[in-house]
Amino acid sequence: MPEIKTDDVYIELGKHPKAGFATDDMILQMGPQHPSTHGVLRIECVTDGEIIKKATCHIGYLHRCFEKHAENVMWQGVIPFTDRMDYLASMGQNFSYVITVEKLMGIEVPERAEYMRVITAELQRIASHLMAYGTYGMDIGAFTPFLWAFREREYVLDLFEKLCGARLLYNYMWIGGVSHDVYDGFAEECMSFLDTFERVVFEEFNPILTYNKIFIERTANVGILSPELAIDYGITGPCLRGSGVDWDLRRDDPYSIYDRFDFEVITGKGEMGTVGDCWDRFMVRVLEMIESVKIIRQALQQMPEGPIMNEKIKKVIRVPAGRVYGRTEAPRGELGYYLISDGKGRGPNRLKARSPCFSNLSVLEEISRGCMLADLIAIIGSLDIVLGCVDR
Amino acid sequence: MIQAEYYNIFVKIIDQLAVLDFLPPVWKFILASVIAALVFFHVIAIFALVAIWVERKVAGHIQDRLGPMETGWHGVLQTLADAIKLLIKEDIIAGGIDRRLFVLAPVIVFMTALAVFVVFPVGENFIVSDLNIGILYIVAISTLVVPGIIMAGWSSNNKWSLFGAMRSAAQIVSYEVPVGLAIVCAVMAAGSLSMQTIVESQAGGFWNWFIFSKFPFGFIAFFIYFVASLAEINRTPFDLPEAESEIVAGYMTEYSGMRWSFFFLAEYGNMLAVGAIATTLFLGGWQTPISLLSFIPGPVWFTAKTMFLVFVHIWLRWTLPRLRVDQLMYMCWKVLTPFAFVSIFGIGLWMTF
Amino acid sequence: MGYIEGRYGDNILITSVDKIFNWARLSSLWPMTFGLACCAIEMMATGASRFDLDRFGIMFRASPRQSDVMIIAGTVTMKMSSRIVRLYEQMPEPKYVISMGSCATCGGPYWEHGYHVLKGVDKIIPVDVYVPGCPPRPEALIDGLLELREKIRKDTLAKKEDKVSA
Amino acid sequence: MVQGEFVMTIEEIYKKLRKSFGGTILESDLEVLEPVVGIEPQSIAEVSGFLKNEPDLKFTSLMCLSSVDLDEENLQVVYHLHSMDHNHKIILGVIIPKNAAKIPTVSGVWRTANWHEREAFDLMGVEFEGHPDHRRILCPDDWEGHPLRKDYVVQEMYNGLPVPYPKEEDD
Amino acid sequence: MQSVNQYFLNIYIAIKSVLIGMSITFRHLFTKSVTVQYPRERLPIPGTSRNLLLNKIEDCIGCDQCVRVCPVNCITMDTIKVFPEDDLGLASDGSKKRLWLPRFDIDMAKCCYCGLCTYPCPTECLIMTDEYEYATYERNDLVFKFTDLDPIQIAELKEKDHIRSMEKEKKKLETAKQAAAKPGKNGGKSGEGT
Repeated sequence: MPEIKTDDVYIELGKHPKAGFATDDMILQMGPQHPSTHGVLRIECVTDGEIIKKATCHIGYLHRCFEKHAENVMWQGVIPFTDRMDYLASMGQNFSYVITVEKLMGIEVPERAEYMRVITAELQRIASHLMAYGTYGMDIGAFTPFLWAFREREYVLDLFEKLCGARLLYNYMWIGGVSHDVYDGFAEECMSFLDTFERVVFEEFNPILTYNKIFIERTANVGILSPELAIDYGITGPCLRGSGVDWDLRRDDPYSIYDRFDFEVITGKGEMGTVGDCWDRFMVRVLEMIESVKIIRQALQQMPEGPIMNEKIKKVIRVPAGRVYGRTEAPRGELGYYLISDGKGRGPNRLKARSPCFSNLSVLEEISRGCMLADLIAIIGSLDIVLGCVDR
Repeated sequence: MIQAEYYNIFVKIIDQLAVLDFLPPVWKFILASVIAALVFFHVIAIFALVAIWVERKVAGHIQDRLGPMETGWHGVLQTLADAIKLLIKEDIIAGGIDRRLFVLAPVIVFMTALAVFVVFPVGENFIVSDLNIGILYIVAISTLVVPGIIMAGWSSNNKWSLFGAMRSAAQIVSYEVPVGLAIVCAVMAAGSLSMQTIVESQAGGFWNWFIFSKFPFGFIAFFIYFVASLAEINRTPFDLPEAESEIVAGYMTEYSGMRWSFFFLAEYGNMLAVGAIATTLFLGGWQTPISLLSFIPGPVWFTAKTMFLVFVHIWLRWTLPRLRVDQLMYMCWKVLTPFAFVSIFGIGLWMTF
Repeated sequence: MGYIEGRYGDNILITSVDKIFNWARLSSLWPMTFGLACCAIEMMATGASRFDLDRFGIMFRASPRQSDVMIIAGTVTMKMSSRIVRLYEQMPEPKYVISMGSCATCGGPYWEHGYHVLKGVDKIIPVDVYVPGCPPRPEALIDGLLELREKIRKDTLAKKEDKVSA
Repeated sequence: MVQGEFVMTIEEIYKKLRKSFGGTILESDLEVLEPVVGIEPQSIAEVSGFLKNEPDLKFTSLMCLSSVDLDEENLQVVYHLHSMDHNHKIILGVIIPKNAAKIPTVSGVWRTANWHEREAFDLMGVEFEGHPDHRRILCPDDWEGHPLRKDYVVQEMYNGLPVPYPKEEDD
Repeated sequence: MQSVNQYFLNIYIAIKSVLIGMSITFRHLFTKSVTVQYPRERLPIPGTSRNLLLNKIEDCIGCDQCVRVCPVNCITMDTIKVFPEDDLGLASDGSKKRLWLPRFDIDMAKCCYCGLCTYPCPTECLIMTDEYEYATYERNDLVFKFTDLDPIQIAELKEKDHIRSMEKEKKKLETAKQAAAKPGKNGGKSGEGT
């Protein structure tokens, strides 16, 4: 189905609309409260009937002043606030903040804590991608996959709750280690979840949505993002890999102990349409969940015994003066913290959070020009933005 | 083809009632049709309540949850509570709304859902009024929905409703063509427009039903009719007019309280109507599939088949995603209509030899 | 509710009509999908299969016109407050508000340095039930909804001269 | 993604920049954990254009653009650049006075800078000349002051709503 | 345009994927539901779960650790030094209690349930219970007051504390005066004092 561009249609007819019947473009406010803007995002689209000419995003409806808080709170007090930045993947947020501070302090994290961090980060990636899978199904109109995805996600949340006490915002990774050790039944429960989960993805999730012809019709060749444009707009994570760029921080700029696990980086191959369309981004997320399952299995086997917290960490944390930029592969992309500490304060002097969704969303205006209203919803869903992460 | 005089059942009752002899015959007929209308209104209203409850329970179990449980045993009173609550809800008519059209729209939409039930042959002689142009009447009435929906969309003075109304107008009007052609197939096979004679011509075992007789074309006509009628009543995968994730609530965005529940009842009334038409045309109305089971009365068969089709509607809703507007049009004009012509041609050939 | 509201004292007719109307209102509370932040995810989890909200007859409606209760799930910021007031006004009359989570109740973790955060949604709209938690567990949200159902059960059409209006 | 024949260290890039831009690249110590290369405010656009298009540098992706409140009288805008082809990083720092915080935009070179610069303007008050759509991105358009500055005082009311937390008067 | 067999292939794939989808959902009609009917059945809450904060006030020695570590400052605590005559008994870890606690309230509406306050507590008296059903109609019911002194005792203590601080004030004045008087001899080194 070639994309319909309104102006070419009129030009083909030999006359521009303004000449004959004086039609005007309708400015449609997909307001902050809309069922499928994944939170509070206002999109002002100039539409000509169903076809969107220009869609500008208005964000800031969930700006919760994260950076101001980071300047007024103690070192370990910032972790609950990083949780709330991307509330669907709070383990990933803690992980990059904690890595940045440890890089500046130059301290070592015990082996067992490193393994615990990788396991929980990958479990969180599965939960976050399940959420992306479910809401994308709901945006396209299928309600059942959303509830099945949540059913699987509840099992992951149970694991987290038994581990660190909270369902959604964990405050689990601390500076120098992790807060809770593994409870005894964790490995067995985790393995049983991984086995059933892998079967469910291939037997239920893929046939009902991913390879459903209507879903393919709705998402293939829609919102095509070329690799150069993606890099230029600072897109990272599954959206970048969907456009065929083979870039994953866990392998190309390894942090923590990711270099000990072998896993494959999934990139979009244009299986159902062109490379870099909505379907590719969606498919990358689904297959990434399977890669995460592999990583967790390896990590569970290799996990050594030992302490979970670096001994040198006392109640009050001293961080030397300096500047450092640490980044990790959060489920939605590269999450980086630029930390400036002046050595004497009880908290960071300045903490700039480079959130993945902020850049991922900025490309929406570029790739949604000339698409239909239903495609705009599909493109927003495929970018998988979380407004807490966009507005910080 | 027997052309017996099928009276409306109520006309027979009123004829026997001697006490009403002082009324001139015209008034008797009017009284009979008023009673018939009331009876059918309640049949549909009660069916709609049951259908909403069935939909929520089936949706629940498909999604591994339980559906309404708290109000009454297994949530049986749930839709009753919804209806009462909607009755006592404040009825908002906002500033910019064009009052007359806004009020008229739900009436029209609900009226068309009701008016269609007049000609359904529920049983042997259990029919409200057997028009000899029954099926033509149905097709005519079911197109009346479009102005109603456009009125609703335009008068709500809301961009989302306008979107919903335009989409639904385009969808219903363009899917009239495959529906009409599929009906033509059945009518050709039956030889008459009156619904009773169509059902009569499918007598004998289930192999005489139009879905199975004249093998490939009958089934193709049924399939086309079923898919096109899904689009007629805006059900998934064609529920673009009130696509919850795209255009907030389509043409129903500005409606609240009892007015909105008219649209809601009309949707379920239409579901029943479309199920009933499909059973009458293709699944042999009140005919028994096997002569052994003929002791079960006609209406039971009719309602069983219709309920099965309604279940398939619900089942489809919770399985399939939604089509885009241009794919919707592609499917109507490039897939359903050509195949409808093929099946008409096929049945025509089949009838000549 | 128009004519008979607050016109007659407590009598047999009013109490029995109350019972039916309140039962109808509380057993079909339709919330408006109004997810702002992390609490919205827990609200969705409550609507999902494990803690099924459909059991209580709660169906999420997209448009404010068809919803009775507005669950403020997340942080209310200054930029968003005018929108919330407008949405609240668009809802038909017997409407209730549940302030879910610490952020909606009083600004939560952002009360001290959050310059852009509104310190509590009760500054712009009247709130019926406060559900504590950050984010509240799905069971806590259901407990809040049950609390709201109790409040509706005690609602009455009779004249309210002695009782302070809810 | 070719792993890059040779990964250029900071010193080599720094010497290369000094060679082609001379004075505008300021002195900066390179022994610190992550050295920041100082740049003259006016020439940031050409330097970044050079860094992006130079074949053996190819800094195609701007990782992060942050604005820092250094001390009482000047701000600093920090650019973290990264090359995906050669997998090496560089950090540019531009110091600008607080009262005349003007700096040319780089959104022509990397389009991700468009939103990052709007955010820097919104929170820190750094004006970017030549920016295509120079509006606030996070705070509402009629918000007073730039919140991330150290000397920022929260405004009392914002269209009828009290901004700071009401002080309880109880004992 | 599409070639003819692509046209028929599309139709075939469409019908096949719709039927596969329907078969899966039909199977789910008969799988057991995972719903936990909350008011009747309840999920077991793990021990480490973080919900309502509780402070066993008799153990609390008023060490102010939790107030300092809380990122949200939602714990407000007033302490009054113990007077020589009354004795407060021993805290659970054997150390003598030396502070009255007229006011120790945690504003659970501000709290972010991060649990940072339960770690530094020396006597383990501040713990997170698994109680989560405390939705209220009033915002102020969410401020939990843990002090075990009734208002009269608090007033008494305050007033005694006031007297004591007045005496200390007076003592300081005299010492300052003596200090001022003493250096009169060697050139007033400590200046006016007070």
